[in-house]
Amino acid sequence: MSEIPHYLREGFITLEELKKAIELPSEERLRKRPVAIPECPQEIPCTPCKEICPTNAVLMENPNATPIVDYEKCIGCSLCVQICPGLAFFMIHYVGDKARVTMPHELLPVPKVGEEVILLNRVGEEVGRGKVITVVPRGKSKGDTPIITVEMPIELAWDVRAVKVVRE
Amino acid sequence: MRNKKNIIICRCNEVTQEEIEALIDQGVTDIEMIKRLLRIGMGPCQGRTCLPMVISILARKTGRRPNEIKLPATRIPVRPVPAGVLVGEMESDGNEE
Amino acid sequence: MRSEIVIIGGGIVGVTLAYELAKRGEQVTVLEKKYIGSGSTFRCGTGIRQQFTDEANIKVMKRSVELWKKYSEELGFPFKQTGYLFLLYDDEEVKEFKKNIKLQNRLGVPTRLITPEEAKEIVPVLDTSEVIAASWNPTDGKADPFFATTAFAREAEKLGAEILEYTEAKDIIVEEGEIKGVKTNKGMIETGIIVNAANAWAKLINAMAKIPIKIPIEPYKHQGVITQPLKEGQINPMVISLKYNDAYLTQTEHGGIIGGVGVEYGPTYDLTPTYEFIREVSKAFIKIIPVLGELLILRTWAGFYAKTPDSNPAIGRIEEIDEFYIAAGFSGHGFMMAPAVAEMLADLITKGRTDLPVEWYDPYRFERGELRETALQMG
Amino acid sequence: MRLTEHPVLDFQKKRGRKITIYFEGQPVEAYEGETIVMALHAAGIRVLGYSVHKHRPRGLFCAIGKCSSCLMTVNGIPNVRTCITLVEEGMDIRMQWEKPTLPRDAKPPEWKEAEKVSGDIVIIGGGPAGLMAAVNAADAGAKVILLDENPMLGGQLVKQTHKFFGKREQFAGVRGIKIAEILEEEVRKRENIEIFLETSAIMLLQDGDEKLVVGVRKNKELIEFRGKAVIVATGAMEKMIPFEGNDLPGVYGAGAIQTLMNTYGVKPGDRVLIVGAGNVGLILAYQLIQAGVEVKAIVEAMPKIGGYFVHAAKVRRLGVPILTRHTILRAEGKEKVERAVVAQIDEKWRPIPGTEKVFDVDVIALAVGLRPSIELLHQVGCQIKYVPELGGHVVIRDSRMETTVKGIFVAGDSAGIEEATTAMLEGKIAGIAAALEIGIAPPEWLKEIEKAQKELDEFRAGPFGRKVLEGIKKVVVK
Repeated sequence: MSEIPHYLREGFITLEELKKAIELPSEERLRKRPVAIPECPQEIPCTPCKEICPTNAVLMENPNATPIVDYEKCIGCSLCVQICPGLAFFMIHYVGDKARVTMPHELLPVPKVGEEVILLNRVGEEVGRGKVITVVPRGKSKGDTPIITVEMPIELAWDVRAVKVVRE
Repeated sequence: MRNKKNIIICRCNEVTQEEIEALIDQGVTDIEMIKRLLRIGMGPCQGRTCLPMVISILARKTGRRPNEIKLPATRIPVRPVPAGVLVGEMESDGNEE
Repeated sequence: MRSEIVIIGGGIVGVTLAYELAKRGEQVTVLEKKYIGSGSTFRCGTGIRQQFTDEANIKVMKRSVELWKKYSEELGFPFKQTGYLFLLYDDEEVKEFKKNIKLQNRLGVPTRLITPEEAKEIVPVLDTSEVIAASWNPTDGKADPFFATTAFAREAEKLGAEILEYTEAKDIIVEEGEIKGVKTNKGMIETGIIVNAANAWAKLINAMAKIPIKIPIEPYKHQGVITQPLKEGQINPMVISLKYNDAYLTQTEHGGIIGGVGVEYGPTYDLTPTYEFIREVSKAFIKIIPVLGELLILRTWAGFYAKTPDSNPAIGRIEEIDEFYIAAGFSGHGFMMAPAVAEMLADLITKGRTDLPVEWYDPYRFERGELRETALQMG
Repeated sequence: MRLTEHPVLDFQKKRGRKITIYFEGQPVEAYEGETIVMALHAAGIRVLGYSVHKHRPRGLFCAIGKCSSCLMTVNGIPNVRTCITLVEEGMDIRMQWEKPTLPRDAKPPEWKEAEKVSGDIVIIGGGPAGLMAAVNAADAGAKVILLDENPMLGGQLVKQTHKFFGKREQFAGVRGIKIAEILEEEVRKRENIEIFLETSAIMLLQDGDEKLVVGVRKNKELIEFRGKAVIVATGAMEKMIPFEGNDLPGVYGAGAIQTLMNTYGVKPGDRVLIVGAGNVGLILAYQLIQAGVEVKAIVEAMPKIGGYFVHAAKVRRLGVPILTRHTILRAEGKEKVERAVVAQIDEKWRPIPGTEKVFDVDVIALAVGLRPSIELLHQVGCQIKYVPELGGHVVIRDSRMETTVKGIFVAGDSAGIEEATTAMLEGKIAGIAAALEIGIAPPEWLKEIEKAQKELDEFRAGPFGRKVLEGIKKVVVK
């Protein structure tokens, strides 16, 4: 029983578990440009992220291996976020005292650029508010999934993985 | 904790878990006999919903492995068909005058 | 192990015989290669009729109905005298049935010829537009093969009989004309008396005992069908139409319409249900009762008619082997006849005689070339 | 309630002409092309009738014509499966309270010979396995007959709004609904594939040297399909589990809920509890949220999530709790589900007293696993075996998907519960193998089989595939 990883008991991954699965990018790298973060610790037969990456930054030994991003090769294009069938890819970019987190958003309504949204962590708790700064609508997404980039306080960058759009 | 009278195993003939277990406790452990005594799997769903549950109850109560319990035969037609269709009746609304 | 009497075959004949013998104080064991009733009994059409065309069968069936009635009350299983209704379509048929009715009446069976209107009163959903008369005996009936067989088996066991399921007779040991025992897949059973009640498999048992006479019993595939359940009481009697492929149908206790037609294959041990049957039975059902066309057919299945050349069973003692009895080859009538056959045979085994006309079923008649008038083979 | 907007699907375009049907004499709005049950559900009608003995309320359960929960009297005809019967203007729909009676009169029957259709290969089932089998068998030179009991091709793909895993050449990153469209187009553009929709196979028989598949179209017409080989790709059926009130209207199979909301755009309810955290349960939770339905929780009896972690993460971050080592005790409610009571279980799967939790829900979704639909294979005499790793009883087969009855092949979930991706690969293998066996495909097609087998091996190389491989070892001969 003790062999069952926490993420399979609970359905979400903690930052500590994530750090065991992948090495996180350095702060320097996070400030340079957006960088792709796969939250995909389980071996499943799936390769679109590797196949779509224009710079071969996604490393995967075999189709069942978990993806590892070569942060130096990653150009922050977001194609992996768009294509990932598990909606498990995110991008993080530190800009000043803010972080910009790019994430898939397959719900209605899709927020508009400039709209304020409620930030949700990995268990759906509201942890703050952020501002949508870019939207790739479904029609333009390579994976049929709208993706949004949300600006938020930098300390929330490793917590927020979804948003709630509230409109009157 | 659970009221087995209220757990329906066979929807078609409304057979409860309690009835099945009582029968097994009486020593009826042949699925063919259970089927006939309780009419499990003999309704319009042809056993699709209930038989796996009956097999697992039987396995659990008798200590047999599920693969030791023979699946009752699948008969034609494998889904219910109106008799009129089987004779190639012309398309019609049936009994309306 | 040892048993005074071993019955091979745990169908209705085997278990009713075990019951009768146990009642007479005999120590008896039934061998059944699967579970009781699994051979042909649970696959039968449920009908019990006295409307036969010869004296012996009418007498035997009259006694059988008395016993069905008695035992259903004593042992508590459903048997209902809901009658048999033969639909007749032409003068020739009516003439033939009038003759039969006369014989049946003489022997105390109250069959009568009724009008199509009367038939429709009995079964309102009938299409009687082609029917000119019907032969109606309200004392014929039907029973649930499953509950009847298990009730007889349970009662036999209470009286000390052993019923061994999943126990298959593999060989019969005969030394100098005397039975010593039966080899089974579960070991040897010593016995001095064997009854072959294996019906469709009777020839295999006869071969094991090397009986020196020819008793031609061959398995023929017959199929049955059941529809979705309907409100009870809509088709009470067994309805028969010889014109439409020897069709028979009635409503079961559970509400489904059960029946069959005379589509026959064989000799064969194959039990695969056929497309031909399911279509033919549907056609016949709809001809007899057009609204059945709307009903869902839920299942078909196959069983055996263990047929003899004259469609009468072989019942009696085989003299050359001490002691070997046979009650097999029922040609589709095993279920309905079983209680009378059991009584007849139990008397024969224990007293050496019976009041019922067992000579009609003489197993030697084939060897002698003395076939009986063919029994009306019908559900 | 009907869905008007959806992040992935567009129902406004799909809906047919608005018509009126009558439930117990009251008018109900319906759209052509939808089934009776869907229209009733959209109007808030959950109770479809009452059971005959204990008079328990009965509602939808499987939504694919396999259980007996939705039988109603339609235009005077009793026991109609309303989940697969399309609405028609003015239809008179009645609940059943007891076993039906027969009407006194009926039109005398008119006899007609069954329509006869012949080909080289008859494929039963137009899901991912059947479609790939059809495309490959046709390309290998065979005249193919493809039948499916649904009004549309694609099988379960038509309800799958999520994107598929695997490699991109195997449609990874593409939504199931889109894959269905692509495969359908491939099938439709091949002239040597003849398609029969709304056609159920009711028996599979050997007929001389040929196979006979007896089909019924629209529950009305009898058709005899003959071919030299048959591929059975009939998919799977949902499992049911025993708990109190498990027959209460509102206890639905996961597939039924997907049919409601993703095929017909009908909201299954407002608040849902899901039983089972395998892929089906997890995906269903996400789809419900997409349809604007609140998912109260997912309960899972195992100590861990059985489906892909990424599917779990998707719903967790939207606030859905997943309770592992929990089971459903009972569904409560008078006529339909009003509450679900769950409890934690111990190592011996017994509920732990005092751990009960009550959820106010109007739908309980069962996603407790699938089992292969093997009825036709069992009926025709293929050897079967119980293999839990593959979901239950499956047929013995060889590495080219041929069963123990020569000329009868199997592919997809009916060969063992797996993924749409593996179903497609198995379909390809079966399609080519059948064409080779009947002497139509040139021998070089063998290479294509080998290629598909290699891809299957690759797909199954991970931890999820390993379990399946254990099962496959038990049923593959040669």
